[in-house]
Amino acid sequence: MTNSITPHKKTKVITKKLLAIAFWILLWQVAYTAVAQEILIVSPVQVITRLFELVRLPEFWLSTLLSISRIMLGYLIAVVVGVLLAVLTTKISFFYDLFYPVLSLIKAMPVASFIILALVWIGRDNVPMFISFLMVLPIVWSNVSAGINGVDKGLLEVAKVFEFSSAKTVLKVYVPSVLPMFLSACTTGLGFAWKAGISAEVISVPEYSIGTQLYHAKIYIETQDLFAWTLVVVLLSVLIEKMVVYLISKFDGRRTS
Amino acid sequence: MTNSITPHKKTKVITKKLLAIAFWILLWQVAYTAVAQEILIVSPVQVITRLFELVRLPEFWLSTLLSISRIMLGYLIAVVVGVLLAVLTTKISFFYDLFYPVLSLIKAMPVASFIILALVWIGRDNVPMFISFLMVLPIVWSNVSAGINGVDKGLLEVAKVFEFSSAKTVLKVYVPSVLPMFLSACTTGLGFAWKAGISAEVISVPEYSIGTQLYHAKIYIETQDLFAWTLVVVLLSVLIEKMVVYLISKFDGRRTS
Amino acid sequence: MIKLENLSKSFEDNFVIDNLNVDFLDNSITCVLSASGAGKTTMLRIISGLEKDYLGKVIGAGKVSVTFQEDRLFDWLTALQNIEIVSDSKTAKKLLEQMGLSAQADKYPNQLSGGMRRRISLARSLAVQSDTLILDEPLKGLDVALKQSVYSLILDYSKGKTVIMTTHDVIDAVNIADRILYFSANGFKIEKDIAFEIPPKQRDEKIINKYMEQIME
Amino acid sequence: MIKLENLSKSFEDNFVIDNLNVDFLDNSITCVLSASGAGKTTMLRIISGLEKDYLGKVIGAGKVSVTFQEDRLFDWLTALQNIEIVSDSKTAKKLLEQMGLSAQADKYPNQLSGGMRRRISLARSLAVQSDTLILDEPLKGLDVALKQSVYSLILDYSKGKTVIMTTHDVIDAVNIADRILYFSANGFKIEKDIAFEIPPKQRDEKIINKYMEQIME
Amino acid sequence: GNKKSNEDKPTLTSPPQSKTINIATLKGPTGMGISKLADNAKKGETKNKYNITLVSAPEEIVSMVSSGKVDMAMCPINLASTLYNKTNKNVNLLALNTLGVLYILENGNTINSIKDLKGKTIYATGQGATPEYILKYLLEKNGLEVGKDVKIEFKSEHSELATLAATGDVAVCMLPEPNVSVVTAQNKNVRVAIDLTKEWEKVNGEENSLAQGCIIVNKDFLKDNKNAVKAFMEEYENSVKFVNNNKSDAAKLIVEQGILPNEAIAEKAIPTCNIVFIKGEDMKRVAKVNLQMLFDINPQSVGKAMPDDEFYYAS
Ligand SMILES: Nc1ncnc2c1ncn2[C@@H]1O[C@H](COP(=O)(O)OP(=O)(O)OP(=O)(O)O)[C@@H](O)[C@H]1O
Ligand SMILES: Nc1ncnc2c1ncn2[C@@H]1O[C@H](COP(=O)(O)OP(=O)(O)OP(=O)(O)O)[C@@H](O)[C@H]1O
Ligand SMILES: [Mg+2]
Ligand SMILES: [Mg+2]
Repeated sequence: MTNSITPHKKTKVITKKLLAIAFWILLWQVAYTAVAQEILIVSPVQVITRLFELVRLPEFWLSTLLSISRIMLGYLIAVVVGVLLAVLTTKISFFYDLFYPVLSLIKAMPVASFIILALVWIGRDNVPMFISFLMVLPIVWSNVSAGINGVDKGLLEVAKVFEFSSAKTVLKVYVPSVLPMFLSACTTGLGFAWKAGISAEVISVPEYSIGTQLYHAKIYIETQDLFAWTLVVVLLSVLIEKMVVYLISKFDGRRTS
Repeated sequence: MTNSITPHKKTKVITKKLLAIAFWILLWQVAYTAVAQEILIVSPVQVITRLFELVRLPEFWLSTLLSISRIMLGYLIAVVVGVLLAVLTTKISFFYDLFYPVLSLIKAMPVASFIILALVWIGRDNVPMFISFLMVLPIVWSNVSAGINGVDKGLLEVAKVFEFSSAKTVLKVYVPSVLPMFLSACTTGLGFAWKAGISAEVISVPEYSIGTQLYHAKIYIETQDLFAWTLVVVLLSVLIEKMVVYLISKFDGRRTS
Repeated sequence: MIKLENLSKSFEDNFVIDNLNVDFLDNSITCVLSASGAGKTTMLRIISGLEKDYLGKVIGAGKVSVTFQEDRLFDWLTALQNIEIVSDSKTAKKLLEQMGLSAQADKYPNQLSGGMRRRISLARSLAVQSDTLILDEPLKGLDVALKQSVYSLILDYSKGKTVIMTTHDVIDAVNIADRILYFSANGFKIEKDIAFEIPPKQRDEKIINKYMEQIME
Repeated sequence: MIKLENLSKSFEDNFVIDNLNVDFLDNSITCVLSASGAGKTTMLRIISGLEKDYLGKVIGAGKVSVTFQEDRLFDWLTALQNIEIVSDSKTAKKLLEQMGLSAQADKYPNQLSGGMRRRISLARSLAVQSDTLILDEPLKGLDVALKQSVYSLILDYSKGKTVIMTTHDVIDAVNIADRILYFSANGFKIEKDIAFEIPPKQRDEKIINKYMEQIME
Repeated sequence: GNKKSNEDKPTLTSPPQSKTINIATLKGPTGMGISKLADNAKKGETKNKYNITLVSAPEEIVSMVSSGKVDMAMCPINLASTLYNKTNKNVNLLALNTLGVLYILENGNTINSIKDLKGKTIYATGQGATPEYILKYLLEKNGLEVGKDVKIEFKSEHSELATLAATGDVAVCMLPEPNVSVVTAQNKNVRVAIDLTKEWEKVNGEENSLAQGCIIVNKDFLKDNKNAVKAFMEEYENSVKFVNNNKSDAAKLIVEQGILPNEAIAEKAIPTCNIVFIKGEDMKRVAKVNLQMLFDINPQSVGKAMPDDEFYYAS
């Protein structure tokens, strides 16, 4: 029941996580040995080696930073817009009716369907941002909506009786109640923003971007590069996810358990 | 407080929905008129006309049915596997540690990174299914995990004291509690399965598929076809979503409100 | 004064409250008694402005403060924060002390006993300035010794307010009520309306026993 | 017989229960009284097997049935279904009737009054066959008349069981207890241990008053 | 309409003949010929100013051309025709810049002509698109019946098939440049067995070669900037010549500009990419043969109609 984690426990937790990762790397190595075709699959060591070569290039940092800024901007806008839409559509049924078709469209419309329009209207440089945005928006929207609808009616009555201002009701009742679902949307959405954003970069190939690097690795069958850049994408996603979780938990009115 | 909806109310609800759709179609028409370039955007009427032409072709039905079966198979497997993984990873921390890296990978890995491996190993006909699967899995997994973690501890103690069998605990405590989040994952996931599955079809171009049709529409700049097939995708997604919601609500131990 | 005029309330065609007319006097504590399920909570919710779908009129409730029948604490706030959310910190700390919970100030609701949670819920409603104080079984789950101190707390914080309180324990009523209303289970009709002459604080054991008998008749 | 041997339980280094030794006899109702927050619920949870992190031993509890201090009903089940979930339909219907809730069989918990929910929670624990019956303030929120009928219900369903019940109302205890244990708020030590000779069902008003006095000393 | 030409650009400060031309080009073979010009433009050694955008997907060409974001674009010839048909004849064909880039690769040494393909399975990409039509056309013209004499197995992506070819998992395949260079560089056992451009010329005559890439221009832009376009044509022709004659220097430029990422591959691919500059009547004749072939197989692939003579820019 103690909330503080002892240093001993912490090392144990980290050890377990590292063991899990070691297991998967081992499996990867086994697959590599079994396939024995470096064009299809390269070894973990090769990828790490390549990664260490890459990080020495200024291009690596330029591509990475530009991709991060593009994708995270789309992500952030989606989180903000998603929360606003969730509030509007759960509180005013008119907006729900109005936006439901849009939500359906955004969720199901394949990128191929609107890429030309997006390129014309939004511009090729903004397309990755826009596509990350479209990916994250429905996740945040639907999770926050579910969270808002699930807020304890009893506590809302408390807020009403004690004449909480709207701001206070939001901050003290809604935010803490919706937070777990919001957080879940933020973390799932973050991974998806990366996936979609990088894919869009593969299409629009901005001068410096991770997607461009992946595109080149793919068509020139540089499997080592392909794996290394993929690793970069996944690591960045995990890293930023940890940051987002940390930042949101700072705003948390709840206890962190 | 009455749960039954009177016929009058029902027509009103439907009218409001139709009005919302009418509003968006109007907006589309305005955009069409403003842009006045049929290579970029076609009118609602043209799309409907084209759709009516398409449905007369046997190819339409073949493509649609094959796409549905591919994508829905990937979706269903993802839902099943996602629920199983959620149970495993929430109940046994060892599995959480083990699968967390995989989840991160699946969430963030761009399609370009593994499409060649997937095409070679899984085969072009199965790639759309596989990619739908990868899209839906993390959504179901994380939502159901959150749902399981959010089950009322008090009710679990009731189940324990009254010696509910595991099956009964799952059916009577977990299922009704997790259902709203599961449902939300199913509906969000369904849209995404379509989006990702069709995109994969655009890449892998199976002989008959909606994605192949989109691909052709795209390379031959048949904007009318592009819009018509997109409409098919979105309509199918909404339709199947309604079916899924209906089916799940049948299993619901809760009241339908 | 709060006036209920021709108040009726139904759930699914079943009239729980059927044409109720009653006044609650200012600066006085009215204890409401009835069988379980008669309609006490329903009436209190209407007065608190939490039910919209009723017939008749509620006049003069002013600013209302409520102890709900369930505790309704914020799980993510400590005992102290649960009171501070409606009042200033000084009042909150004082009430917490008066409730004998100073040691529990920083505990979360799920770390407290049932009676402790109840006291915090009560303290929250006492912490705010209000015209009307609605207390729905505020003493539920408190032991006898505690009740005595909570009685005087309620009396202290009731000054100048219209207080309506429910309880199932007649002892509570004779200890702090200025008036007792007993309602029927059928249509929530007033069956007994007893006003006590001697103010609560001046009642000794003898008077309390007398009033007890008066009710029990 | 349930034996607690050297039972200790702490929350964050604060020992709520400090080396408790006590036996609860078979086929007998023990009422546990104490100040709010002393440790009653904690002890009952240990006996029910819901707390793992304690020192000492709990022997002989057998199959346990519990009325929790909070109602803990399934919101998505009707009143009847909430009892049927632990028993057969016949027993559930019978208990619902005995609790005076036949008319509410198909209502959901959020459509019921507080006292009604409490009765369903109690009915649920009475509906199962068990060796031990743990009742944590089962009579909370019930009116006096109801309590009388619920007393005899509890007595009926207690036959052959070891029953441990908490309450804050001494009247409940003298009406149905074979033995009263009064615990201190500090370390949960037994302060009073009173066994009543006359079985509950045979007690008339005089005897009840006598027992009341005996406790109040 | 896409009337948005460059009047609003700050051309006033430049000498009157110095016009900024916005050009979009696909990465890969179609873009290679412009590398020298781009380099010169950067150094300010060109008559016009050039603003060159590299794109990876044909839909970007569509979007940029139709929205008027670029004045010229380098793209597949059938896309040019389709755009012409779909934009109310608002684009003109300036020149052909790439001949065939399709090759049959073999892991082994048994195939030297189309006839040798009899009884084999050819792995290919581009189903329902130009590559399929060209392959089928040539097989037919050589008396091989698809499905009976030869089997064609389609793969989804160039890079997928290239990977399979590089791993040696497919024996015979058809790929375009630069994938051909990539594969032969990765796997020494794979060799170029048949040059489909040569085979095409055997069927249609050398003067009517297989053409795959071209340059198009926005018609309004052309009308207003005849001189600038003329200057471009000269500068571009020189650039093509330079690239073909100075392979290693050109390869450097190609990589510098991001058209291809690897110098070795670029140098290897320059000759096989058949970079050319064909304009005027020659262009018209060659383009027509090619478009007619596509039109006969699938009218959709050229935009449902053969473009009329207005399509072809007569310098
Ligand atoms: N939301 C609802 N839907 C249907 N019936 C309801 C609802 N709320 C209350 N009732 C019914 O109204 C009646 C009165 O309930 P109420 O809670 O007011 O009783 P009460 O006098 O407060 O009882 P208790 O002493 O047990 O708290 C009950 O029969 C209850 O079933
Ligand atoms: N999870 C917990 N974490 C920390 N402290 C706890 C926890 N549960 C109970 N306590 C503390 O243990 C003590 C005993 O609580 P318990 O619920 O057993 O009291 P109780 O005798 O049942 O009181 P009541 O009559 O009010 O129900 C209280 O001081 C309470 O704050
Ligand atoms: Mg009530
Ligand atoms: Mg307790």
